[in-house]
Amino acid sequence: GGDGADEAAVKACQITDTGGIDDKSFNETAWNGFLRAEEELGVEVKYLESTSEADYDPNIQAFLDEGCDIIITVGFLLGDATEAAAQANPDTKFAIVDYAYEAEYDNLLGMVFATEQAGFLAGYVSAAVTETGTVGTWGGINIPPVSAFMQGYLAGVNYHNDQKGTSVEVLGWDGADGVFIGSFEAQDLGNAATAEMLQNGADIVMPVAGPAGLGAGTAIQDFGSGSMVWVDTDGYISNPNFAGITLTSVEKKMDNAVFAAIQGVVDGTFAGGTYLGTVENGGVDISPFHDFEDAVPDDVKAELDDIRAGIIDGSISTTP
Amino acid sequence: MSTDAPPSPAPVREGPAQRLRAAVLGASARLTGLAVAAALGIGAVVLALSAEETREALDDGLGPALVAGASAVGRAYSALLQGSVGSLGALSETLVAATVLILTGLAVAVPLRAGLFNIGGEGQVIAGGLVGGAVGFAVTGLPLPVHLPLAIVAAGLGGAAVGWLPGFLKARTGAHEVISTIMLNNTLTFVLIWILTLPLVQVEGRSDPISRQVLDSARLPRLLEGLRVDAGIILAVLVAVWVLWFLDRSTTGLELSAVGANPAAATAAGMDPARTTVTAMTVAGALAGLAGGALIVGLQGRITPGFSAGLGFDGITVALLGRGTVVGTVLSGLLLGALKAGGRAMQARSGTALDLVVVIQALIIVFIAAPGVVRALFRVRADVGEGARISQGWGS
Amino acid sequence: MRLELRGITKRFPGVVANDHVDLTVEPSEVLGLLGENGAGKSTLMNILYGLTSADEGEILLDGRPHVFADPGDAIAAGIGMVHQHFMLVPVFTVAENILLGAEPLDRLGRFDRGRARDAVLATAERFGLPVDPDARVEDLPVGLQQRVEILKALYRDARLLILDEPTAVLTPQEADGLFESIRGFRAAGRSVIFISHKLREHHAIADRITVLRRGRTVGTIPAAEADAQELATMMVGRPVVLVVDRAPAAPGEPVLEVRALGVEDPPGTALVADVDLTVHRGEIVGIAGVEGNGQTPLVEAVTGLRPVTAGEVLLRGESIVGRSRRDILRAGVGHIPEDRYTDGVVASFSIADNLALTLWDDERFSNGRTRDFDAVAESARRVVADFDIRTPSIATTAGSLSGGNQQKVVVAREFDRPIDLLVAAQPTRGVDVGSIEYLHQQIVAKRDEGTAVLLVSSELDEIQALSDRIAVMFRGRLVGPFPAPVAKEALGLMMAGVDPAEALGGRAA
Amino acid sequence: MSGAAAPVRRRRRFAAFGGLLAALVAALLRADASARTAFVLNDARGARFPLPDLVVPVAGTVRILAALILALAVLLAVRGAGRRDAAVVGVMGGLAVVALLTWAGAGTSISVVSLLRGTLFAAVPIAFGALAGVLCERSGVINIAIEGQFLAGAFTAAVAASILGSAWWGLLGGIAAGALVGLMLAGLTIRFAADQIVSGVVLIVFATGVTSFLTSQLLAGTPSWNAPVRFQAFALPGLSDVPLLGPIVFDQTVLVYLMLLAVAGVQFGLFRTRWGLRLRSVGEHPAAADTVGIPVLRTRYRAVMLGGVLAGVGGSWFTLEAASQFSKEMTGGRGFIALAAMLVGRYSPVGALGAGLLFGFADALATALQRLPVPIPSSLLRATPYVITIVVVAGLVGRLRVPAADGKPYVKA
Ligand SMILES: Nc1ncnc2c1ncn2[C@@H]1O[C@H](COP(=O)(O)OP(=O)(O)OP(=O)(O)O)[C@@H](O)[C@H]1O
Ligand SMILES: Nc1ncnc2c1ncn2[C@@H]1O[C@H](COP(=O)(O)OP(=O)(O)OP(=O)(O)O)[C@@H](O)[C@H]1O
Ligand SMILES: [Mg+2]
Ligand SMILES: [Mg+2]
Repeated sequence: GGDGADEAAVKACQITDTGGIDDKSFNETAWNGFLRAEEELGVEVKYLESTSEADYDPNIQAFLDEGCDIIITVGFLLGDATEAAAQANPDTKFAIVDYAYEAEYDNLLGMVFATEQAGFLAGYVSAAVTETGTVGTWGGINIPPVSAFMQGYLAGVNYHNDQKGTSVEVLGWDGADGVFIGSFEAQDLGNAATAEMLQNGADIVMPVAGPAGLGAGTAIQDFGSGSMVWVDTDGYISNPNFAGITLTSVEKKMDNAVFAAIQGVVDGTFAGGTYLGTVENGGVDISPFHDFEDAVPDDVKAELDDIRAGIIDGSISTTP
Repeated sequence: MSTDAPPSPAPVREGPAQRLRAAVLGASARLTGLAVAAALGIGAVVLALSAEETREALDDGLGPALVAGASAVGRAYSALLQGSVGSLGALSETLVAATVLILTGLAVAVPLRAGLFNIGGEGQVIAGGLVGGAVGFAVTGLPLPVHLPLAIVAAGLGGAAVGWLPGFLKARTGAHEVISTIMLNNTLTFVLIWILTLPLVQVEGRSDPISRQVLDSARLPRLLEGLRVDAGIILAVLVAVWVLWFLDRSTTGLELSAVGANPAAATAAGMDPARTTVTAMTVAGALAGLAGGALIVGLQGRITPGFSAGLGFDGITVALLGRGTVVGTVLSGLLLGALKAGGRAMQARSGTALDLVVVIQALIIVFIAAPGVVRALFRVRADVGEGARISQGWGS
Repeated sequence: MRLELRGITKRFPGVVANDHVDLTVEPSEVLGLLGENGAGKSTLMNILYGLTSADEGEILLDGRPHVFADPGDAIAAGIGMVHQHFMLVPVFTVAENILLGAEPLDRLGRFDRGRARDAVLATAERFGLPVDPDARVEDLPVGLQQRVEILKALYRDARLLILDEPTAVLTPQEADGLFESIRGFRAAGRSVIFISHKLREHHAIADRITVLRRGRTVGTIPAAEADAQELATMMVGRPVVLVVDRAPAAPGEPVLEVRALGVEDPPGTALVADVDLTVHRGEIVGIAGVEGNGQTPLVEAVTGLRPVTAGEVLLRGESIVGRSRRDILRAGVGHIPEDRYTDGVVASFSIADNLALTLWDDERFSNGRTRDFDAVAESARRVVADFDIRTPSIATTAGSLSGGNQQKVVVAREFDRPIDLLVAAQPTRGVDVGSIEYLHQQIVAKRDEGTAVLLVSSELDEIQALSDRIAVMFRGRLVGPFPAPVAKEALGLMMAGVDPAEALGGRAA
Repeated sequence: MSGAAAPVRRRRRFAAFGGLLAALVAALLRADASARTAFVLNDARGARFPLPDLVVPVAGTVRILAALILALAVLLAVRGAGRRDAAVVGVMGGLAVVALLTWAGAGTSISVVSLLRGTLFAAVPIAFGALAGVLCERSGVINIAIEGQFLAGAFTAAVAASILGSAWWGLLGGIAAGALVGLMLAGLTIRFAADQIVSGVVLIVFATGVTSFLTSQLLAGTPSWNAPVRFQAFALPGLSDVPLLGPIVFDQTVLVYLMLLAVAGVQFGLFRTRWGLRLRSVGEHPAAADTVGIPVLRTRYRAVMLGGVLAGVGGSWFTLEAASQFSKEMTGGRGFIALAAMLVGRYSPVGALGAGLLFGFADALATALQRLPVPIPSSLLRATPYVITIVVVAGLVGRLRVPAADGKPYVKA
C-alpha cells in the first residue's frame, strides 16, 4: 500500500472475467499492461478475479469503494455491468477489453481489436511457408473474439492462393464453423485436435483457445515436425518451451491499449468512446519470426509490408 | 440387515419450530460450530503462511512473523465476516448466493431420499435458465404478475424435463442415473453454447454469445433499493417449505423414503419404485431448473455461456452438508452463501486468493461428515452418530 | 474339546444381551441352546467366535482361558460357526466361499481352482455332505447354502461347531439330513452347540439343553428328561399353550378362486402350472411342500407381485390379473411375506411408519396428499398394545426389534386393515414358541371373523395345526386340497411327488 | 418382475433400433454420386511398410453399409443372436459410424491412424480413473473423488517433473499425490466411517482448491516449477512397423503401455488371485470375510490406496503426456467421465478399458467430424461422446450389479 508521497498516485484496477488473472490469455495480457503502467508511470495497480457472473457487479463496486481512478474490465461478458457502472459513476474512468458500445460515454472506453487483420498476415505467411500445402486452425468456442482470428487466417491463406496460384488448404475453419474443442482450459483436447490436423496433413496450426492452445505445442513436439501460430501475445516469449516451433504470433496488443488508457488517466487525456486496435495503429500485428526468421523468405516479408499497406488503405479485405 | 440405513423421517408429528430448534441447537449444530472453527483454524494457518508480509517479517525473526501473520489473518477474516453478515449489503450478497445454492441443494436432497444420486444439477440449471430466460425475453406484452410466474414455471418445467430423462431411463432400462446425469450435464453445456450462437437469441446487432435481455415484466423484483437481493430468495424459501412438506409430510414423500430405504419392502407395500424414481428425478430437475430460472430472470437478466458453471456441484455439497434434510440444506445453503459473499470481500479487501475459501469450505464439510476427526482434533465427545450415512451408495 | 463359558456379560446401549452367562459343552456332546427371540443366544455365540468382545467373563477351552480378538483366533482354536444369517458371498462359487481365507495357491501365486475343487470335494466326501464346488452360491437353494456354511467350518477342522438356528430355513427332509451329519460329528469326537426355536429338534439331536431368558441362564437339563411344555415355560417364563385351540371351520362363499394358473420366470421356465384352488370365507387352506416347488411364485402371483402368464385369479368373483399390487392389497388382500427382512419391513423406518406402510396413501392415514401423523401415531400405539409388540416406543426403528417382534409388526399391519383374504407365507419362521402361540391364535381368530386364509408353510406341524384343508405343491403343481387332518406321512409322501391316491391310500392300508 | 417376454422385447427393441439406424444411414445417400472418400491408413510421419489409401465411392459404400445394417436388424427381429444380441447392435453401430465417416469425408481424406491414435490417447486417463474406481468399489468403498485424484496427480506430476527434471520422477510424484488423496478417502470412509459419497465430493472440492491455490501462490511466480519434462513416445522395435496397428498401439508413451498392463494386471489380480478374491469378498460381504479372518478394514485401505496410485497415474497423464504444464482445473471433469466409464464397464477392468476406448473414440470422432464439412454445428458435435454414452448405457448396458457392500462402512459390533 502506498501512502505519504504516493498519496496522489493514480489507482488502476482490473476485473477479470472467469478465466482468472493468470490465464495465459487476455486477462493476463491486460494485466501486463497494468504492470507496465505500475513500473513506468508509478500508478498503483490492483485486480479482482471473478468466479461467476454474479461477481461482476460487486467486484466493480468493491473497486469503486476503494477509490480506483480507472477500472478496466476484461471480456465481453462484463459489457453490461461496466456500462451500468460507468453511467452511475461519471467521475470514475472505465475501460473494457473486447467490447464496444453503440452509445458514446465520456468516461467509458471500449477497446476492441481487428484481430482478423493480423490473422490475415499470419495466414499469408503460413500459406507461404507450408510444406504440405495444408494448414490448420482451431478454437475454444465459436464466438466472435475467437473466430475473428480464424476468419482472418483463412482470408490470408486464400489471398495467398489467389496471388500465387497455390492451393493451400485450411483445416478447422470454413468461414462459419470449424473445429472447436469446447473449452479454454483443456490442453489435452487441444493436443488431440492438433494431432488430428497434423495426421491429416497440416504442418502449421493456429490454436485460438487461451491456455488450451498450449496443447497444440505439445502435439507438434510429439509429432516431431510442424510449427504453430500463437495468438494474443508473442508466444516465442510467453511459452519459452515452444519457442522453437512458434512460427509467429497474432498479437492482439491489449497490454498496450490498457497501458494507453491508464496513461490517459495519468495525463488527464482519457477520452471515452471506442478504441479499435488495427494494423494501422499497431494495436494488432504479427510478431517477429524469431527462430523462423530464415525460414520465411525475404520476398514474403516484403509482401507482408505491402499487405499491411493494403489493409490500411482498404484495398485488401481481411474477411474471406 | 440395514441397520446402517439413513434416519427415518420423523415418525410422529414434530412442529417445524421444534425441528428448527433441534437443527440449530442440537448436537449436530454444535458439531457444525466446531467444524467451522476447526476449518477456519486450519485456514488461518495457511493464510498466515502464504501472506507476503509474514514472509517478509520472517527476516526479522519468528516473533514479528507471528505478529504479521496474525494481522494478515485478522484482516482476512474480518473481511470475511464483514462481507457476509457485516452490513445490510453484505447480508444481501449472502442471500443472493444462497438463493441458487438452496435450490440446487434441494435438487440433490430430494432424490437422495429415494436412493438416487443427482449429479445432473448443472444440466438442469442450464435447461431451466434457457427456457425461463427464453420466456422472459421472447414473450412480450404480458404484465409482471403473469409474465414473471410464467417464466418461473417455464424454468421449472425445463429443468424437470432434463431431470425426467435420467429417471425415465433408469426406470425403463436400468441406466444408472449417475452416468446419464453426468452425460446430460456435458451435453447441455454444449447445447447452451450452440443456442447462444443463434442470432434469434442474441442481442440484435451483436454477435456475442449473450442472449437478449429478459424483459422487465419477467424480472424478479429487487427487495430493497440499491441491494441485489431479489425475490429469488423468497422463491427459494417458499420452495423449501414445499419440499419440506413434500419429503416429510406428503404421502409421496413417504413413498420416496421407502423406495430409497428398501425397494423390495416398498414394492411389497404396493408402492411403485419405477414411478417413484421418475417422480424424484423430475422434481429434482424442476428444483434445479428453478435455480437456473431464478438466476436468469433475477440477478443476471440474460443468458450467458457458462452461467451454470459449478452450480450443480455446489448443490451436491450443500445437500450433503445439510445431511440430506430440508432444513439442513437451507441452513448449509446460507452458510455456503455467506462463505461465497465473504470470500469475495476477502479477496477485494485483503487480497486473499478465492481458492482458499474453497479449501476452507471443503474442510468444514470434512469435519462435519466425519465427526471422529473433529473429536480427535478437539478431544471432545461429539455425541452424534459417528459417521452417519447420508447417501445410500449407488443403489442400483 | 471341552468348552466352558464363565460369567459372560455383554451390554448394548439399553440392553443387557448377556448377563453373567455360564455354560459348558463336553467333548462329543451336542448342547441345545434355547431361548426367546432376543434372549441373547446369537450374541453369546458371536462372543465365543470372536466377532464381538464380552464386557465381562471368560472363555475356557479344555480348562485353559482363551481370548478371541477376532474370528481368526477362534478358528485357530478349533471353533467353527454357522451363522443365523449366512456368511456367504452370494456371487462366489461354493469352492471360493469354502476356501476364502485359506486359499490354496499355485506356483504362480494364483488362486488354484483345481486344488480348491479337490479340497472341497474331499471334505464333502469325508463328511457326507455333497456339493458342486463350481456352483454359484446365490443359485443354490438355502439348504445347500447351509451345507456350504457347514463345510466351511469343517474344512477348517472345527472341533466345536456352533449352529445358530440352522433349521429355520430348512425343509424337514433337509433338517433330517443335517441331524444325520451332526450325529456323525459327535461320533467323531466333535462338539456342537445347536440353536433352534423348535423344541422337537432339541429332543431329536441335543444331549443337554441350556435355556436362556433375557440374557441369563435359566437352567440346563438333559434332553432326555426335557418335556416340551416344561422347556417352553422355562423359556418364556409362563405356561405356553403349544396346541392351537381351534373350533371347526364354518366356510362361507369363495373369496379366492385360482383357475388354471400358470406362472413363468422371464426366460420362460414354468414355475407354477395349471393350479386350481379355491379358498372360502372362514377357512384356512394350507399349502405344504418342499420349498422351491412353486409356492413362492404362486403367492407372488396371487398377491400381484409377479405377472400371471396363464389362467385366472378371482377375488370375490372378480379377476385381479394384471392389476397392480397396490390395487390388490387395497381390494382386501393381506399378505405376510415370507422374507420379513427384505419384503416385510423397512428397517430404518419407525414402527409407526411400518404399521402404516401398506395404507401409506389411504385416507385413514392422510388428508389428501398430506400424511396424518396423529392418525398414524394413534393407530400405532393401539396396535402395539393390542399385538403386544415389545418396543420402547412407536418411534423405535423396526430394524432394532427382535425377529419375532418384527414379524408381529408385519402381521399386525395386515390384520389391522379390512381384509377378506390373508395370504400368509412362512408366518412363524425363526420365531420363538411364545410368539408362535400368539401368531397362531391371531390367524385362527382372523379366520373366525370370516377371513379366507391361504397359509403356505414348509413346517408340517404348522400346516397341520392350523389348516382346515391341506394341499401339497410339487414341481409347480398343486395336489389337493384334502380336508384336514391329513396324516404327516401322507403329506411327506406327496411332497416327495408320490401320487396322492397312493399316498393317502398308503395311510388307509 | 418383468414378464417372460422381456428378452424378446429387448431383441425387438434392438431390431427397431437397427432399422432406424439403417434408415438414417440410407438418408446419407444424397451425396454426389461420383464423390469418393479416402481412408488414409498410414502414419503421416511415414511408414516402413506403407499401405495404399483406401479410396471408396461414397454412394456405393453407404448403400452397402445400410443394407448390411438392415440385414442385421432383420436377423435380430427374426431370430436373434442369443447372448450376442448386444454385440450385434454394437456391430450395427460400428457400421453406421463407418458410413457416417464415408459420407462426411466425401471428396477429402480421413486419417484412420489419427482417429484411432486419438481414441487411445483420450482413453488413458479415463481407463486409469475407472480402474481406480473398480478397485475401490470392488472392495466396498465408493470413490467419487477420481476427479480430485486427477487434479492432485496432474499438479504434483508437473511440479516433480519440472523440479527433478525427469518424467519418471513426475510420474512418481503423481502417484504419490493420487495415493495421498486415496489415503484421505480411506481415512475418512474407513477409519472415521464417514459417508463415502460425501467424502469423495469433499475431496474433489479440496483438491480443486488446494491445487488452484498453490498454482496461483507458487507456480505463477516460478514458471520453472511448471515446465515438466514430458514422456516421449517410445516405438516398440518391430511392432511399431506393423502397418496400421503399429503407429496406433506400439508407438506410444509409456503411459499407454502402462494402461494396457494395468488393465491386464488388475483383471488378472481381481479374478485369478487370492488377493482379488479377498478384495472382492470384502466388497460383497465384509462380515463373511471377517468371519474367516480376513482383515476387512486393512483390505479396504490397501485397495483404496492402490486405486489412488492408478488414479495418480491417470492424473499424471494430463501434465506428462497431454499438456506441457499444469493449469487450474485442467482435468475438466474427466474424473466424472471415468466414474461413468467404471459403471459402463460394469466394475470390470477390461470393461473400464472398453468404456474408455468408446469414449475416446467418440471424442476423436467429434474432432474429425468438426473438421469435415458436416452440416452440424461444432458445439453440438462436441456433445457426441456424451450422447453416445447415454444411448449405449440405456440401450445396451442396462441394470448394474453393484458390489453388495459398496458404500457401506463396515463397523464391528
Ligand atoms: N449390535 C447390537 N447393537 C445393539 N443391540 C443388539 C445388537 N445385537 C443384538 N442386540 C440386542 O441384544 C439382544 C440379544 O440379541 P440376540 O441376537 O443375541 O438374540 P437371539 O437370542 O439370538 O434372538 P433370535 O432368536 O431372534 O435370533 C436383543 O435385544 C438385541 O436387540
Ligand atoms: N451344487 C450342488 N451340489 C450338490 N448337490 C446339489 C447341487 N445343486 C443341487 N443339488 C442337489 O439337487 C437337489 C435339487 O436341487 P435344485 O436346486 O434343483 O432344487 P429345487 O427343486 O430347486 O428346490 P429348492 O429350491 O428348494 O432347493 C438338491 O436338493 C440338492 O440335493
Ligand atoms: Mg439369533
Ligand atoms: Mg431351487
